[in-house]
Amino acid sequence: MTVDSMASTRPRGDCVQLLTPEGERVTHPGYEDVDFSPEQVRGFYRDFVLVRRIDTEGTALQRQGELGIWASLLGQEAAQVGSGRALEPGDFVFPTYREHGVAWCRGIDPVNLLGLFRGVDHGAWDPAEMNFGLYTIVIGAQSLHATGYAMGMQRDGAEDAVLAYFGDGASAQGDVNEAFIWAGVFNAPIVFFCQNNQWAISVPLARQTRAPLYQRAQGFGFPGVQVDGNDVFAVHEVTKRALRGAREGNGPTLIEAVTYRMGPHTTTDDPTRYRIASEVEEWRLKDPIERVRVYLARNGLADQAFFDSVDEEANDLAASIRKRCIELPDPGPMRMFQQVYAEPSPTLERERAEYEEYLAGFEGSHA
Amino acid sequence: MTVDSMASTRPRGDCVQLLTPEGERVTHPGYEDVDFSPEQVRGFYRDFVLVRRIDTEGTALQRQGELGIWASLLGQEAAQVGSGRALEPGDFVFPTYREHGVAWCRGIDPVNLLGLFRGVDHGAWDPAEMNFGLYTIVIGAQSLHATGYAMGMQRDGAEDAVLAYFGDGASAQGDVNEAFIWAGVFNAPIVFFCQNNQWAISVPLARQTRAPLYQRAQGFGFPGVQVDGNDVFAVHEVTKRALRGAREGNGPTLIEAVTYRMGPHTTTDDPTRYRIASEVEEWRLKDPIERVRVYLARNGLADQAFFDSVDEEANDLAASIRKRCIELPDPGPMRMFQQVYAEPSPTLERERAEYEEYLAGFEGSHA
Amino acid sequence: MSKVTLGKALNLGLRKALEDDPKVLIMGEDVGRLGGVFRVTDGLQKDFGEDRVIDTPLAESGIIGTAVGLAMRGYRPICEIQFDGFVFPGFDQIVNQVAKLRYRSQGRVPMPIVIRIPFGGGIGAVEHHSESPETYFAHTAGLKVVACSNPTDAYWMIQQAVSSDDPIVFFEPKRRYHEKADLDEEANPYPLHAARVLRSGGDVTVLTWGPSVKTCMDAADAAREDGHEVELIDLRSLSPMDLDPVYASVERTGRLVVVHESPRTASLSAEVSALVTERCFYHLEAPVQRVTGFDVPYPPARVEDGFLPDLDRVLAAVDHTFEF
Amino acid sequence: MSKVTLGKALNLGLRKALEDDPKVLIMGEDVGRLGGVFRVTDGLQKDFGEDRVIDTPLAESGIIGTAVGLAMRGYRPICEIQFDGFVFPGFDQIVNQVAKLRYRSQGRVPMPIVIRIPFGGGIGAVEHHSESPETYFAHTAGLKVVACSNPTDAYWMIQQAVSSDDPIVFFEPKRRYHEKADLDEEANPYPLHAARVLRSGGDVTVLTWGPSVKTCMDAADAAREDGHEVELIDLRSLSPMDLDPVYASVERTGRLVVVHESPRTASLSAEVSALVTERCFYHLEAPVQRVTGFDVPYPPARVEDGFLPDLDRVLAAVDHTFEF
Ligand SMILES: Cc1ncc(C[n+]2csc(CCOP(=O)(O)OP(=O)(O)O)c2C)c(N)n1
Ligand SMILES: Cc1ncc(C[n+]2csc(CCOP(=O)(O)OP(=O)(O)O)c2C)c(N)n1
Ligand SMILES: [Mg+2]
Ligand SMILES: [Mg+2]
Repeated sequence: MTVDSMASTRPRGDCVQLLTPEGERVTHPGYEDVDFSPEQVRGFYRDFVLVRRIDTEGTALQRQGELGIWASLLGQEAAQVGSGRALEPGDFVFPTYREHGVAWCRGIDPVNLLGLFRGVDHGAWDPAEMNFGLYTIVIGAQSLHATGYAMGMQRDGAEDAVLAYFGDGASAQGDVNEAFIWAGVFNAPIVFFCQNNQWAISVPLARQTRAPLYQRAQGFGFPGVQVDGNDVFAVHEVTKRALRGAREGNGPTLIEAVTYRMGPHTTTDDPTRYRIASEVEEWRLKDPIERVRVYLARNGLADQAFFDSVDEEANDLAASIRKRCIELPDPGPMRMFQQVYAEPSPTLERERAEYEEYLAGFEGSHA
Repeated sequence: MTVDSMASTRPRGDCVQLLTPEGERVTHPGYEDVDFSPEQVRGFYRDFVLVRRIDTEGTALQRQGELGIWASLLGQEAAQVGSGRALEPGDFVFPTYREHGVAWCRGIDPVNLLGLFRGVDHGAWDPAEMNFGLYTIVIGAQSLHATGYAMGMQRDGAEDAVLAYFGDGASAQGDVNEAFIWAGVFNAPIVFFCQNNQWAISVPLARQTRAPLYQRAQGFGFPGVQVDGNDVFAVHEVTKRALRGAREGNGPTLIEAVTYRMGPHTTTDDPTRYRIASEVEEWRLKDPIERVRVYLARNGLADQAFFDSVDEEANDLAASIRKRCIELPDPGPMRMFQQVYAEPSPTLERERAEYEEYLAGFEGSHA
Repeated sequence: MSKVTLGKALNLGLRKALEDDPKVLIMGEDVGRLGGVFRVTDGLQKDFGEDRVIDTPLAESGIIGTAVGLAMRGYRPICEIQFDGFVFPGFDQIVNQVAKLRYRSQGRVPMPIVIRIPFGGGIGAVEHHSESPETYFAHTAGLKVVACSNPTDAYWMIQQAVSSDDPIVFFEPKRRYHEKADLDEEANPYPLHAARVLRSGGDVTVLTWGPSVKTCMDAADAAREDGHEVELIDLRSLSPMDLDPVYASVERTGRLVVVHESPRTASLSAEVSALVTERCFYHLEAPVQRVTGFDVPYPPARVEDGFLPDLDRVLAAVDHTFEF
Repeated sequence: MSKVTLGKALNLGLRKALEDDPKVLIMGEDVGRLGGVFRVTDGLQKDFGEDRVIDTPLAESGIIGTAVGLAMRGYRPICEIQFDGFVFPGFDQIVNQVAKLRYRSQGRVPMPIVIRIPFGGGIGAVEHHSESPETYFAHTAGLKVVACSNPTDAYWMIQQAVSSDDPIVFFEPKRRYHEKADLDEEANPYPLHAARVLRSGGDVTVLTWGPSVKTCMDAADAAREDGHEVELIDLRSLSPMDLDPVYASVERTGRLVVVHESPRTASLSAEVSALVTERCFYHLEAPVQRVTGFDVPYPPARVEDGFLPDLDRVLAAVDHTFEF
């Protein structure tokens, strides 16, 4: 290069990993003291199995025509559960459309995730009640909402933080970068959690950024951390520290969780058109669940009965979701006119009334 | 901080300076070989005086009601002339609305800058002929045009580069950050030249970024250089190297030229409302012209006759600009309908015809 | 009662809103220390602090997007867009988020955001500083849109907008900021979403809003000299539109002229024309006339007098309604 | 002559455009390797290379903004917006730059950019994937706007749009991508900015575009059974609008129904109503009827059948024109 070169970038070794794909517990500089209780690890495992089951059920329901589309989180369970379980009750989450695992950690009834994909609603939970925003489809938009919400917490003097999710593709959107500016300038209590699953539909990471994503933060004046996104221990600890930092007034952190979208972008996507099978196979060896299972088994922290009981719980959950999904009431056409405004609009009232009258005409004719 | 801290940021000493405010020639690591011929330095001085005179005339014309508004470059002469004179003929410039000094270097007749501020046009030169884009008022928008243009050069196999100007305020816009993404990902031959004049109207730099601006580049995967923007030697050399790097296929560079807006944001602004006089005074001591004058005089590179002749040239230029500004023809109302489209639009044709007829009615009534 | 400018009336209204509800915030470029480029927020940061009157980074999507988050947290942000042409970098957040979040959440997430936009031409400005983008917002379901035209309305409407639980795009006629009128701070405010008959007349109805109200008032005076009594209506609320007074008027006059600065194609005057024709089909003596900006980008300042609807063009349209 | 889908016809048209002019580029999210989420650009990157069919980063302002720069450099970019609702992050670049650069430069800077947008509902999608934003663009001076409705038009119109020196927003009826028809690649193409009478009839005129053309064709069949002969016109060019065939038709039928999916307020049907009423004031037997989307955000998929103009609503409007 002909002008001052970039300051040295972090070595690859900076990616925080505490549990290898082989289920071996390792450490990382600065993370020597980290400890997880057997109960906690069994909890992660249970979350994993249930969340993966919810996801499989989503895909199955779509195949059977019960959902219009489904966005699978397959492969991203550790990134989502690890971060989701790091939340304190007062923290607030801003998800994309793929955060089923985080939703699970926040206590959202999985069937409430399905309405959007079934087309009966645009989001069925109360964000203020669950401290979990609605799924956001316009890529990156929620990053600014998250930052504004964090600025609100600041003004309230709350000791809470915001956790904002987005993808590797989203990192290219103006909104996400503006959110970095805002969060930095206002020292907002927010953690940006980027699930770098390597793909934005068919577009690989290299098309979204020239530098590793976690390094983006530094140029905006706050720390960026890269973490093995398939390692629930590392994700959990890194997120916990970042959230704590935010709560304590240290401002934002960007976490890049390096993971992989094992399935298609959504059920309408055909990933064989743009990526090779060997890449997927390589990542299958890094499966987030398998390594925790091995860790539990090898260290005698869980027995077969435990694994069986989790599987059984998953079966029950799947059956319940399926049943309740199919029973979701259809909203009916008049839903269209509801909650457009808080205070009535005469224009809309007239349209509603005319349409109601028009529909009534049919009833008459069928009578 | 509770999570991995930022990589160390550049020390202040990294800001490239080759000529002190006192007119003393200094060096900077990596810049030991840099040399400027006496002719070149006299050329910078001449540019400075003429450009400042154009600017003073702009302000005067506005005060006298000949311009609607004027955006002064006072204090930014070295940033603009230093970078503008680093351009090769095939390079292409994307300016904001304040790059009168760069326009001068590109050979734009100064009177052509006035049309926009007088309200007779939106820009009077041909970008393709002058290799200098039209002034852009929507903050940051031109950064993406510049990147696209550079991608075009790339596709043409041209050995040219783009020089894209923007301000410290603009660095907060999504568009500018998207331009960084694009330029990085496509390795576009572009130099981003940020004139950090410390203010975006009344908003100080600290409200636009938490980290020094030149550091932004690193997170996008290309080098950032900070330069004393009031030092024409440093600006010229840094820009020349960055442009050369771009032409040679090394991709983008961000240059942050640290300078100061000595005047109001525009003639309608009153900076006493938001900044203190002592700050302005401090920067007056760093005047870009004075240090070159001292350098020339002290080293016997110019005599009084030279300084006098430049002043005289400036007087003549000012008189010519003033005269031709006042004589700029008014476009007349039908201008409104011209060049909206390349191929005629019947809708617009009808509106035009009706309006023409309407105007003709008046002529009749006055006859 | 005191005489104040429209700009000062807005300033007083904003001050009142900040006083009345600690959740109200003001945010935008240069709104704090400087008090806004038009001084509409003058003195407010000094009195309410930097946490409530926030100078933001220079990014409109950021302004609107963070306001959405603040609203979710229970705040009531008032965003200032510096000039009409600069609302577009924030357009996605307005159209896809501000307008849709209540609907998306089935009413659970209210969006009490006000987006103030100084609009319209006639100030001799450079590009992007003179536009009338109201149509984009009125066409967007989920938003409400209003435009004030005088100090009293400015004072009350801004307060009503702030206390509404719906997102409101609030247009301010920038070339009228300095016009003075009596401000009655004790009066009973007129409803926010109601049109107002400013002048009664039986021959022809003129409907307009924002900066053109004064133009049309002058035109009404001139029309009287020509023997035509104009009924002048200030639309005030552009979405939803309150056309009942217009229907009632047209049923009497049989003639309607709609006047606005925004380009004509698919503008609000088209909607008014469609609705009035539908509703008053048998009463219309002439097709609805439209006096508007042309379908061109806003022209250079020395050409804008031709672009803007002026007294003569309004009068010509009024006259034309009698030629059918 | 071969039977091809509308999507395939676009693909063939784009291929032709790439072949005919080396300056033509395609850019957008997933347009390369994947061939677009609707496969409209299938195979083009393979055949024309990554420099001409460009998978971009995920940022619409970036797509449009860099296209502007490429156009300034002499290229002719075709930008794909993945779905209608995602055009808004690029709206500022479209409205303030693409639409205005020719005007700003007094004709020196041409903007031969095509912005392709799959639009409209009826595919059971989640939010933002079913909208009809054509009004925003038709209201914007400096842009031209077209919508195709069948394979032959798709094939020719995309090529005509690419060779136009004006910026064109090109709407594609996404729920019709899979509908097949004969494609005559040798035919003389119909002019890009002309409306087309698809079916003659003397009783009532129906004007529509894009995905509703088929709906209205079906309605015309049904109306015939009710004894009403419909003259059906495909508007095709939404800006500028070619209303001469509509005026001519309404002068014969005295009745007009305009059908589109976008919300109603200040939409193109309002403009049509205003213009037709002005021009055909003495010919109209009934006020212009509008069958449109409602003034609500696009509803959840299981509700969209109520939102979208369907055969019954068109028929009801047709019938209504006979009640005056
Ligand atoms: C503004 C916008 N543009 C385009 C899309 C279409 N789209 C949906 S998901 C997606 C890719 C997102 O990639 P990434 O951010 O990496 O998240 P991931 O899907 O991998 O979780 C795209 C382009 C969109 N939803 N919003
Ligand atoms: C999108 C947009 N928003 C707001 C403005 C109004 N405005 C004009 S100049 C300016 C400040 C620009 O600051 P900076 O980028 O530092 O450039 P400088 O004026 O200091 O040269 C603002 C806010 C604008 N022109 N465009
Ligand atoms: Mg991804
Ligand atoms: Mg500045």
